[in-house]
Amino acid sequence: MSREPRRPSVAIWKFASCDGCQLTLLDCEDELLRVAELIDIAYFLEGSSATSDGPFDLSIVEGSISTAEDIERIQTVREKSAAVVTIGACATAGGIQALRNFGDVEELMRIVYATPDFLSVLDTVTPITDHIDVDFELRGCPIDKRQLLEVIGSYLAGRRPQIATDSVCIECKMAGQPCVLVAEGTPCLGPVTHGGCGALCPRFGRGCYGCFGPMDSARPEVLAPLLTTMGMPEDEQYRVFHTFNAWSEPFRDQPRPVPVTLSERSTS
Amino acid sequence: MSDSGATAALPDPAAVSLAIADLDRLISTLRDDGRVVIGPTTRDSVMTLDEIAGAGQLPRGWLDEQSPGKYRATPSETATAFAHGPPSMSWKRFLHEERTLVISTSRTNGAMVIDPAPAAPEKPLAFFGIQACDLAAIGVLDVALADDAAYRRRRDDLLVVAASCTDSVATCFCVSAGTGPRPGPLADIVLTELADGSLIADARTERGAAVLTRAGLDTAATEADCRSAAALVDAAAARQTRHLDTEAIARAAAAPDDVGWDAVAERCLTCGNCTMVCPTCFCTSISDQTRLDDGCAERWQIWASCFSLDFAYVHGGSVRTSPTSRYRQWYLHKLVTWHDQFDSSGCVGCGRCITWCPTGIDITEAITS
Amino acid sequence: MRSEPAVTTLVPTMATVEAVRRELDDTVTLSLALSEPSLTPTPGQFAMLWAPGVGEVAISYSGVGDGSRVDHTIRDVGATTRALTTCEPGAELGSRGPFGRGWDLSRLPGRRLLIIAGGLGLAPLRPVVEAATAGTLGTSSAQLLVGARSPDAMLYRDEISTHWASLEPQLTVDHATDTWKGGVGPVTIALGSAIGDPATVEAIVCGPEIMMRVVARELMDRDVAPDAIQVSLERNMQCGVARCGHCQLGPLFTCVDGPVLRWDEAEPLLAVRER
Amino acid sequence: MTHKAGAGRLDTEALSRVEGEGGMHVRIVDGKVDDVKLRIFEPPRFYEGFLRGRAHTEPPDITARICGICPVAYQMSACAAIEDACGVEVGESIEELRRLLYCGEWIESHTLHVHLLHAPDFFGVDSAIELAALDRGAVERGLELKKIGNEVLEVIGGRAIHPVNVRIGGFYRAPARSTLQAFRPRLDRALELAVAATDWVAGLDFPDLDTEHELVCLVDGEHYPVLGRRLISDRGLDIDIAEFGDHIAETHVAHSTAKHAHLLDRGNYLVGPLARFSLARDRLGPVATAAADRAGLGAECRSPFQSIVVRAVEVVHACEEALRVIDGYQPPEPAAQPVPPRAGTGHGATEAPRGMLYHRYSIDGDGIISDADIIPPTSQNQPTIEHDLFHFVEANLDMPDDALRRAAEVTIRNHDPCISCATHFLDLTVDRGPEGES
Ligand SMILES: Cc1cc2nc3c(=O)[nH]c(=O)nc-3n(C[C@H](O)[C@H](O)[C@H](O)COP(=O)(O)OP(=O)(O)OC[C@H]3O[C@@H](n4cnc5c(N)ncnc54)[C@H](O)[C@@H]3O)c2cc1C
Ligand code: SF4
Ligand code: SF4
Ligand code: SF4
Repeated sequence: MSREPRRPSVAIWKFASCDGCQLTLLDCEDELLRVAELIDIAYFLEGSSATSDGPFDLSIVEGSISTAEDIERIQTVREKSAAVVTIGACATAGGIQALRNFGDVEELMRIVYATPDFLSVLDTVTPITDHIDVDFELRGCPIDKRQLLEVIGSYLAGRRPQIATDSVCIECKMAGQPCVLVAEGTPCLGPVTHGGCGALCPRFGRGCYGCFGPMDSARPEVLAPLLTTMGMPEDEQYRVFHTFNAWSEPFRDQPRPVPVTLSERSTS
Repeated sequence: MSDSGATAALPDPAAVSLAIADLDRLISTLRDDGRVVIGPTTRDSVMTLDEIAGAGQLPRGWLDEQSPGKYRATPSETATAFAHGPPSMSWKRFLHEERTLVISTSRTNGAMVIDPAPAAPEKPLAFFGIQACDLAAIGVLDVALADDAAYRRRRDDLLVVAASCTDSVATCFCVSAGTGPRPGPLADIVLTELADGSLIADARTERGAAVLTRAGLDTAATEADCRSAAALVDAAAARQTRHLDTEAIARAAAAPDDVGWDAVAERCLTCGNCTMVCPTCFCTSISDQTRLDDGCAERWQIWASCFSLDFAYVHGGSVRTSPTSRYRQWYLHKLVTWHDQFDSSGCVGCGRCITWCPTGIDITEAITS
Repeated sequence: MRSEPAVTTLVPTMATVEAVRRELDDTVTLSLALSEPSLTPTPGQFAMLWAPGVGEVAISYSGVGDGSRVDHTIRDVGATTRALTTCEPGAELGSRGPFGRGWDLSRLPGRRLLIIAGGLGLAPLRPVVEAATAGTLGTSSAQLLVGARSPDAMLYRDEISTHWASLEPQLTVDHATDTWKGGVGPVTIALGSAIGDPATVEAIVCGPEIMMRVVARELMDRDVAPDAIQVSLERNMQCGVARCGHCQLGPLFTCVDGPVLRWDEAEPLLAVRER
Repeated sequence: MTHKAGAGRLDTEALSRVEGEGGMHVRIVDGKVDDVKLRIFEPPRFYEGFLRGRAHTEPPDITARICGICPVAYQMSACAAIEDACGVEVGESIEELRRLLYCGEWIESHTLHVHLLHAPDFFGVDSAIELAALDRGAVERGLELKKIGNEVLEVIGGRAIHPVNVRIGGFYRAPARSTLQAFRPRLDRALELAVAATDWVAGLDFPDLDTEHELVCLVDGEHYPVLGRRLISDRGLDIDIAEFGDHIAETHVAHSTAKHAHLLDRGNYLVGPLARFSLARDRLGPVATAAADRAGLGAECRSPFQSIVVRAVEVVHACEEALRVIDGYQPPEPAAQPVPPRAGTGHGATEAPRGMLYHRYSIDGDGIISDADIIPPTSQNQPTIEHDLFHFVEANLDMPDDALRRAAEVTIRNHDPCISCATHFLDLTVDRGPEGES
């Protein structure tokens, strides 16, 4: 039951992402120096020039897999690490860049780059669990700071993180926040979205837009008709389910109305 | 709950009459007694509950409409503060908080010591304007949480100023649940509001009478006022259109598997809103948290919902995986097995689960269709 | 109304691990000394054992002692049981209890007792087995039937072959090894010869839920009355005092109305489709 | 060994203490620097591609995800560009609230760079955590200051990273006056900390290095630049942001095909703190001005090393500015102007902590985006950073390998490049030639 005398070594890795989730660690202003005493931050490029080759007790992985080189690197991370925790929508669901999976990569490349031939990217962007075994996935775009601390704290204590997998609605109610969907007719993804943010959007008078991805046993197919009756057109619904967690099930299976893309719009 | 029926007797002849302005005196008397006064108030265009410092914070001049999956409150010309449906949240959160510390640990000379959660000398509470259904819910929680130290502590100190309902919204069914619209026996004082906003106050306990006296409220109510108050409450009762379907409940109790749950479950998001707004749902999870600074542990009791997949988790998975089985647990617990466990129904007819269910699933007709 | 729990607190008593005995690869028995004596547990009751900072889980008493010394046999299946099973002597734990309804031993005098265990289900039966061996239950006769996945997974094998030999143990495994001398197959294969006169039988059964269903069905097929079969159910338990709500099974809070139920009580509840 | 003779490479596999992942690649041939490249491993994420077909209401949320360090900048530039396309002008009170939100980001992002990323260089340590062992007070002060910056973002935006309260036209909910008033003491505290931090960094040792880049920033009325529609430079550039494309092009430079921004006919330029400070020093608040004077900053500052001081001064200014906004704050009513879609193209730019960030969107009559272009500050500065690096390495070829590599990294960090922002950088610096040993 007593804490290991040796400080566990922790590495923080980045794949395709915006850096926001690993920044969350630096945003733990009150706890950062204490955390650094409890764990040995052995590899964290964003925070330190000192790097270790491992092995590591815990690897925290941000970002999704989008290049062939990423696939090799994530395997190495797994081999070097006793435990792997992924953080954020990119790592757990592919992130917004996984929108590429629904379209044509070549076309995207042409839109953005004059000489796309030089790019080497995979056709699909995938979450880390598609490639290696992951010990725990922390959701959010971005992750929540308190939850990150809970992941680290629970790791140190040797327990599973106490992180609820049910809806944002539960957090909304716990916060005493009146429901914007029922009381204002504002479309809200809360009933299908994984809690963790503390019902942030409803607290700001806005419907949840799903940045923590689907909750356990989410039923977007039940919510969709409701959104329709609230005046949210189907193409808009498609878009709202297809943002930062677009590639997670069951969001990715939300039916795709036509027209949704530009070319479809011009032909219909 | 004998005097809670729709056609109960007139208020006590000793009832006193209150002008709108007297409410402030009543509230400040309670506050002067060192109580935190909780009452209905508007926030984000919704009537909710919060600490109030004066009658100005009551939702006077607001009207609400509630229907399955829909709530709208709008400012209006009315002079009344209590002619509304149940507030968005229930009062349970003030007695049975969302998060309660159970114990924490510390170290003394290297040995681990358990420190039970401090029985903090909290200020006693006064519930101001609690309606009959919600008051009945406290009676229900009194049984279910009889052994819960934190609940008991707050409950024992509670003073209740209830409000008779002079209006019903479309989701109300307290008459059929046998809990309203007249507040039942747990009230210390019962207020009944007239159309012009003046009120009749009826002390039900000595404690309640003493509060009225201290507030200097002693103008006897006229019989005419008492009659119109009673008529308003009766009219509110008469307006209710929803009723518990006793036949369906009996069928479900007898043969839970033969009931058509799937039609309801098809519309259930398993979001848990119904359990969160329910004034009697008491379930919690208990979990450990470790403090980073000193490594000591805390155990927290946190609201839980039987709609969450991991609610019934045992090693290897949940015993209730389908939405059907989770909806059935909620329905049967509220309306059937609660009787076995606690000798009463778990449903008090407030209708919140109907209003606040995003898809408007209606417990009064969930399994009739 | 639900049963009233005798212990209602969420505050554990500290306990010290006095001895750790490895039973199987993933299973150990902890002997605990409680800093304040609890009520003496009835066999079949359980405690909430707390690994501070990790979690609290329901664990049956595998030795009931006198309320200040108790045994628990624990299998490592997750974070909390990991923390418990890796305790060393001297470690501090929290314990609350005893909770729940234990085995109904008042029914046993004059009857033929069948103790039927599957896997780890033998742990909560151990105090009954010991009493049966000591002859303090007043039964006319008693026999022990134990099933396990494999010989390696058979709990308390030494005790079975020594101290408990008087109960004529019938052992079966799903997967035998070359040296295995017992039966191969489900524990029910030994039932036929064990029952004798079904009218005199009282069966107490503990194991995975599916195993208990099969055993109960088999016993009833052989004319044992459903109310003469006792089983012990597992549900998610967090408070132990019928307050957190997780362990509900129909009208029951299994933590106080169970975990031990008679089959006539349990069967209709288990028959409701849960999934 | 040194690089005076022979051929060699000086590579840093992965730059540390920058946001995002990048490397540095220097090729030395015959004792001369032949090629310098800032490599970006950040895999392309194709934002501009998948913005096509999205609704005009979405870019604030979507483009925020380009960068977790300066999401507000993306949200603000996106709003400005879409409102421009739709012909909507938000009122002064919404602009003020935007400035306030932005102050939070400047405080948070600059303080992160000053204390956690840049300062360790001046003490010869690897990280702020090591720095804390030498000067815990300074690190704690930085963390406290950064925290207050994040709190501004939380109060107004809901959370520090990817705030939820921003929408085109304004905000979902405007904070109450009382909420902001109640927050005022935190900013008083921040101001105190920021002044102390400036005095602290002013005392560091700076190598001599003045650069001659053209400095570019926005003009924001009488304010120190944050929002605004005019773009100026110290060499006479003075254009409306809608003319951005006529003056600044993303071209392919000779040594690589990476997208770099250049002023047409003039080449490299620099955006960011040095540019803002040099072009708008007279608009700093009084406390920031005094702090800059005390720190010995002249009328302009062209030393990339001293950018740490300029950032600290900008943090002081951001605290003052936040207090100014709070004191004059009236909640905008409504919290957001309606922005009905209208076919057209809009341009918007705002001053991210790292410099001017430009967005352009074309939308159709239903508000569907048909084209998007985003040019982050780091794209604009990349040629300039490489230029600095080139000269720095050339001047210091006799340094030992490790020291040179370290110093070169510092040269890059001076500019606080945000590689996550590099929405469309290409890593094309693969050295296909024969490799000399270094
Ligand atoms: C009445 C009763 C008696 C038991 N007796 C024993 C025993 O003698 N020996 C033994 O090894 N195990 C026993 N168990 C099972 C033991 O409680 C679980 O193995 C344990 O809860 C798993 O927790 P964990 O944290 O290690 O694993 P995880 O699988 O990580 O569990 C996470 C959480 O889920 C819940 N949970 C998981 N499985 C169960 C379960 N079966 N019952 C209740 N809650 C669960 C708990 O809240 C636990 O904290 C008993 C269970 C019950 C209900
Ligand atoms: S506002 Fe959204 S998240 Fe909150 S309860 Fe309503 S539907 Fe659920
Ligand atoms: S309905 Fe569900 S949440 Fe409510 S008390 Fe019953 S089991 Fe608990
Ligand atoms: S009944 Fe309604 S409120 Fe309850 S879980 Fe189902 S959808 Fe949610």
